[in-house]
Amino acid sequence: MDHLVMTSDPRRLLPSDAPVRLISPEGEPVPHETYRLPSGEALLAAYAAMTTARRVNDQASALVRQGRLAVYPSSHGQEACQVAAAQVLTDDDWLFPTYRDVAAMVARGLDPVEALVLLQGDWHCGHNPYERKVAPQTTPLATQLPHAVGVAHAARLKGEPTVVMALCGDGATSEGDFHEALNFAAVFQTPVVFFVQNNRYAISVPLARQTAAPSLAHKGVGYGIPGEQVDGNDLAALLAVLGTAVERARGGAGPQLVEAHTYRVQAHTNADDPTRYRDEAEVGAWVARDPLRRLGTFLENRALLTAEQAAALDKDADDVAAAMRAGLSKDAEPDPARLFAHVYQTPTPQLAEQAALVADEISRMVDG
Amino acid sequence: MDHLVMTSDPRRLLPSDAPVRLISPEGEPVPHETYRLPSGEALLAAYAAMTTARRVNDQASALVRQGRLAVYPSSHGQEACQVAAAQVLTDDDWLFPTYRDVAAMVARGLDPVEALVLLQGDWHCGHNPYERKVAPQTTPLATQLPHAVGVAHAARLKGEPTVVMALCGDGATSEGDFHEALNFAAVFQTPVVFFVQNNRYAISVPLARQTAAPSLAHKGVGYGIPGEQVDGNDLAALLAVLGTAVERARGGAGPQLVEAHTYRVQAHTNADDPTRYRDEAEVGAWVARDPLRRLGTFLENRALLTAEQAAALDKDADDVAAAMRAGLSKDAEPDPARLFAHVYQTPTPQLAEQAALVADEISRMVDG
Amino acid sequence: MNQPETLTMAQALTRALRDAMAEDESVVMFGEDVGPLGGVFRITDGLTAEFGDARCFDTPLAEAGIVGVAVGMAMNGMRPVVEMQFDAFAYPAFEQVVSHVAKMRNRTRGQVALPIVIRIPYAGGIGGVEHHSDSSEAYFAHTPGLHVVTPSTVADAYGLLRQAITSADPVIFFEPKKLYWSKEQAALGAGVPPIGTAAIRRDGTDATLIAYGPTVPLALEAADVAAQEGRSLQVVDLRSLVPFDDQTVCDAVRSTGRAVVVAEASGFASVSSEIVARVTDRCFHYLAAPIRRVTGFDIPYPPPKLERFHLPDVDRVLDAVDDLQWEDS
Amino acid sequence: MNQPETLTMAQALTRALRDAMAEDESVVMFGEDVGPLGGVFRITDGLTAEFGDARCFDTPLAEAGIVGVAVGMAMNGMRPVVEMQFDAFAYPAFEQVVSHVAKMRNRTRGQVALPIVIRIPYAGGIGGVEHHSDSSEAYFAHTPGLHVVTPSTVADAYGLLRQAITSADPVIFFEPKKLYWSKEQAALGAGVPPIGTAAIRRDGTDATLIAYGPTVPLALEAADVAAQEGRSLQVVDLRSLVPFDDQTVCDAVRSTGRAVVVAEASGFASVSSEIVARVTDRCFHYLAAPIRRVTGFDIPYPPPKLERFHLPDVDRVLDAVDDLQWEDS
Ligand SMILES: Cc1ncc(C[n+]2csc(CCOP(=O)(O)OP(=O)(O)O)c2C)c(N)n1
Ligand SMILES: Cc1ncc(C[n+]2csc(CCOP(=O)(O)OP(=O)(O)O)c2C)c(N)n1
Ligand SMILES: [Mg+2]
Ligand SMILES: [Mg+2]
Repeated sequence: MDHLVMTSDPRRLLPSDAPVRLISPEGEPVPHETYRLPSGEALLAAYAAMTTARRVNDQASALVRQGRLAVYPSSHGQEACQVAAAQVLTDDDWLFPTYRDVAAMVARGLDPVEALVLLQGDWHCGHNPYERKVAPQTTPLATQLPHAVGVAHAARLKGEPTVVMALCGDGATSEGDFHEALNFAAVFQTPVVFFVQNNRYAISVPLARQTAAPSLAHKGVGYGIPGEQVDGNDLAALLAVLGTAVERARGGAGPQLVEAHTYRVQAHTNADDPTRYRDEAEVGAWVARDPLRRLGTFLENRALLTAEQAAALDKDADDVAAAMRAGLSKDAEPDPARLFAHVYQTPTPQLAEQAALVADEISRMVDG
Repeated sequence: MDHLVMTSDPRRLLPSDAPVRLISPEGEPVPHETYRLPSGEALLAAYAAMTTARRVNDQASALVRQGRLAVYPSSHGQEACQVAAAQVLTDDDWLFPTYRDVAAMVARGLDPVEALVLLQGDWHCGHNPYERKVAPQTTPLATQLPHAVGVAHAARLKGEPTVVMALCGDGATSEGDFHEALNFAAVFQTPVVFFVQNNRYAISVPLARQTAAPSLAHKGVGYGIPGEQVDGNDLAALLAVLGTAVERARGGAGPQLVEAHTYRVQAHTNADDPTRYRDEAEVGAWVARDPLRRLGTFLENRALLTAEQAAALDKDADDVAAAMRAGLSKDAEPDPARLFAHVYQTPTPQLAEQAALVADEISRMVDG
Repeated sequence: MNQPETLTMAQALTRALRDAMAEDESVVMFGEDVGPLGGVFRITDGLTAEFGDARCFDTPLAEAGIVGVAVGMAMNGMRPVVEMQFDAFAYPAFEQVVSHVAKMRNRTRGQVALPIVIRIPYAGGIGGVEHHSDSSEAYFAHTPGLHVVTPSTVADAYGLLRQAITSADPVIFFEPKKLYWSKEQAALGAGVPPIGTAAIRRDGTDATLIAYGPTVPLALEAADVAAQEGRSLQVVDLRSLVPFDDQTVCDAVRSTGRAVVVAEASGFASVSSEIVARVTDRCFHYLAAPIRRVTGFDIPYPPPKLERFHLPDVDRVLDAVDDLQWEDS
Repeated sequence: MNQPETLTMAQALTRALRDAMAEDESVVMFGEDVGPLGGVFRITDGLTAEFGDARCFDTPLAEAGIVGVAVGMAMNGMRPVVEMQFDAFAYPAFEQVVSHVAKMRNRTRGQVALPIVIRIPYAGGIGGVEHHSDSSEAYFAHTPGLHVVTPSTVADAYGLLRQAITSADPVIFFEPKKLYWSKEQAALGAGVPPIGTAAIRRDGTDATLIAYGPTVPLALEAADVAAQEGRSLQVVDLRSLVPFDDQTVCDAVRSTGRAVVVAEASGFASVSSEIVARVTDRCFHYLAAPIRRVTGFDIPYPPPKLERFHLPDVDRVLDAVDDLQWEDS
């Protein structure tokens, strides 16, 4: 047509017809025409991180049951996604997690105790985001996605090689901010990988109420962004797909959208009651696709993971869990002066007055 | 893949590779494998409406130059879209226009003087939306799209055959509300046709800064909505594509996204200065693709439009323009009591007080 | 009218929705997780089962879309009630609320009314993490075209929600989260005054406490303590922020000559500022002292372990009362 | 510091952006139509030409995205200045502003600062159609974590914008549209007091007019007229709504004992309510009469042909002054 410029080839942008898979649920390798199985070494390292991730999840849930943590949205069953999101990044890169991505933060090197400060109720964010380039966990859904684009866009303007890994859930893709972020990134060819963990539920709302699209990865073409879908319980496939996306973005080819098909096998949080909206059979089918067991079987079958190695990994995970228990049992109350200290660089006169009022109340309590 | 349900076939949802065209810019018929040329009668009626639409646009712009209208965002050059959007609807259907769609409102039967009340500054909306099922024109971009979905969804719940035609521009597709509206409509299979007039500019911002997608119609697949693109200066193609989409929606097959490739040949509004951001050559190329001349040539070549008929249509358009001039020269000031009358069904005590203050001021002015 | 019974505010709200939906089939309820789950606070519990998925349904996760779709449904004859899951998650819908919900009737000179109820669980005191405890009423109360109400009792929860649903105008219905589980005996539907009317919850002669929503029980508690100390405090429950009941509030303040406004929201440019400003204007010569405010501080809502330092409490209210320039002090 | 020259407020704003961008290459400007067009009010005129499309650029049409991207850029070392095309078109960005721009520093205990300026052309008086004349400052002033400023003079337009850009905290910078073309002689950069400071624009002894942004020239005009009628009115220009300059404002009101707040925004739960509330609290025993307000009504902003009935004008201000219970009246 004379006056229409096709700015990008639509076919190139569509995802694979089926999610990329490199290891079957039974732990056997699956050949793929585009993506290669990562090295045994890489898979072993990933398995180690996944062992820890699982333990972090389950220890945190236990702490909730013991009343030492207020709430914990677990990524139990999604640990392959959590680990892959962190492991494909370099130290220069940034990770933008949601409330469900504590395990990914830990996989990137954060102390689990710092990563749990939000959910423990001490403060809104427990880590210094600049230390490991991990943004504060975001609760308002999809709002972190334009932030991720901004960090990446600034890096590009400064000539830095940063790639940003931006996480969100299937539910969050329905928010306007998802749309605006992907569109910005596409127009400016910003180095961001948008990684959707489609765990098939947004609290109680099933995927079919969230979208009628063939897959969430099909949203990419509408922005001129390549979309890809991957088996979210296959850590090998995740490393391959996300790794390719990150390197592609680092090379200047712009953003990518990756959807991982996985499942939230536990409740949304401890406050949730999943029996109201789904049945056990559905859950059971997904428990059988557990990512940890899948990779473990693969590695064992190929003698890449020995019994001693497995025991050592369990021991490491035990140590992490023990440190979490110890760290979270400290009962020191945060100082109320904190409330006023960081609203602005310098408190306004109004805040200074209010801080004084609280300080006075406290001193009277102490005195009285 | 065992656990992935493809909810719809992605290929079926992608638009044609090139915009649908049934009449060439030279006025010759173009064969198409899916869409058929409308009847000569239908095309003549459309041509008549387009003649009026053009005159409405140009008369309104003239009134701006004469200072009788504050501002007018003209759809000059986009009249084929304007007319098609209105003519494919039945009386049961609804039209959701933007600020640029006065001509479409007139094509649906509204008095141009009522349609211009917003731009004249008398009130925010000059017509009763229920009379012809034309929503108030919307200024905040894309915000009308979820309203359109709501009207259609309510109609479906009530078992009414309504289809809603929701208009927006290329720029508006970047807003979060566009995304949320399309997604809702897709999930609930709501009978809405989202009709994007891609006139290649959002004020000064060119399409390439708005999207990197192959076409805006490619956004459909990401919602599970079929997308189609059409030559926006070919009224025959527009009638065929939009008509099909409306009947499909009426039949219960859900929403559709239609993108018309057209061009804003004039300034955004009289306040704009397009020389700052585009050159005359680009504009000239599009003026040469004028939709009115194209259909006129086609009809004349086939003896479907005689010289007398053409003269009669011009005369009708003259009458409409004369009525506009007359209607807009009335200088009656709106009554200030209006300010308080419709904020709520019953004014709050606070508003009653404020209304009394203004009434008192006015009576003092009159007295004094 | 129903028999007196003992129930929680949450149950009363559920009943209001149920009764409204049973009475008028144009009433529809939708939002995030309001279907089979019954909402994260279970306010819509059982509605989908009783009325079907067309009358009470889950939507995609998109608040602007939810409110925008409600606008369209209201334009086409329905009475949508939508739930925003938490206060801060109503912000994505802000443009739809301010530019459309609040303006449609006025824009169309009364031809298009929008009988929409937007339910917002709000305020703190439940140990919620960031974004789950905002008191956002000022944003809406400042916006002309909206009614803004908030119950503090079980009876009002039922009565005000029923009124909101039948109202011809959009109502922002703020539900104080921490009172969801408060229990009370009430005959639902009986004797609830209309939207726009404040209520005197306790008589008193020395000073007036003006409160709404979550701070009403606090004000009553403070008045109890004050009574033990020999001071008689009157408590006014606003119930409706817009329209505002100038008459009741000003009569109350004139009767005591002293007042304290108690609200959880940050004080700056808030509903509490408005109360002080308008009551002072109308009662200036009756006032023995300036009207004081006990409000949340001008800080982002704190994390669970610090929220008690932020929230108004009995001591702070009584300190403010003590500051009202008593002759004997 | 520059030589005195005569220029418009719009030109002063352009110069502030230009000078800031020349001085610090981390300053970037973006938004809708701010590139080659120079913005619909031409405030960014020439910036893309001078600094290139990487430093001043057009974005897709998405305000939440614009502010959200600014958050990320600020997290990564830049100083973004973004333009919202008109007041009402900032509402789509409301969640980003309230839940992130305002909270990031506090959330991270000072580790992540967001030196962002959000420029919002606001208020009426230019015959704009619906959604083009909102006074939305209350929404932002009520939100802890933001600075909110608005100039009324050409010198302040330059000085406050320069300060906003170097501020370590986010600033909502409200530009009074109808003053864009106001002209003044000014030495840009000279003697502009810091954000947080109010200015006495006119001395007077009988009563104090408290104004900001578009109502400052109106207050001065009213003071002129009053002077002819023998009444001496002082005029305070707030300049900064947050932080609020209690000191200057209260000193002023104590010196006269009477005050009127003049603002365009609807009065209910607004910045003007706050001014009345806080100044009354601090100056109660100095006041001969309650502080009055002259504000926009509690209605959606009217269409062009009716806006003059809505906007505060000299007569209304003087009527309010007359109401301040003068002994001789
Ligand atoms: C803007 C916004 N709306 C609503 C919520 C409340 N909410 C918290 S989590 C959640 C579901 C999110 O689902 P999804 O994006 O799929 O992520 P998942 O929890 O499954 O990891 C909802 C509705 C929120 N946090 N933010
Ligand atoms: C939410 C919002 N942001 C900004 C604007 C200001 N504005 C008015 S028209 C326009 C351009 C719209 O472009 P497009 O959608 O392509 O429609 P067109 O004017 O080309 O018909 C802009 C930015 C607005 N009206 N609403
Ligand atoms: Mg999910
Ligand atoms: Mg356009």
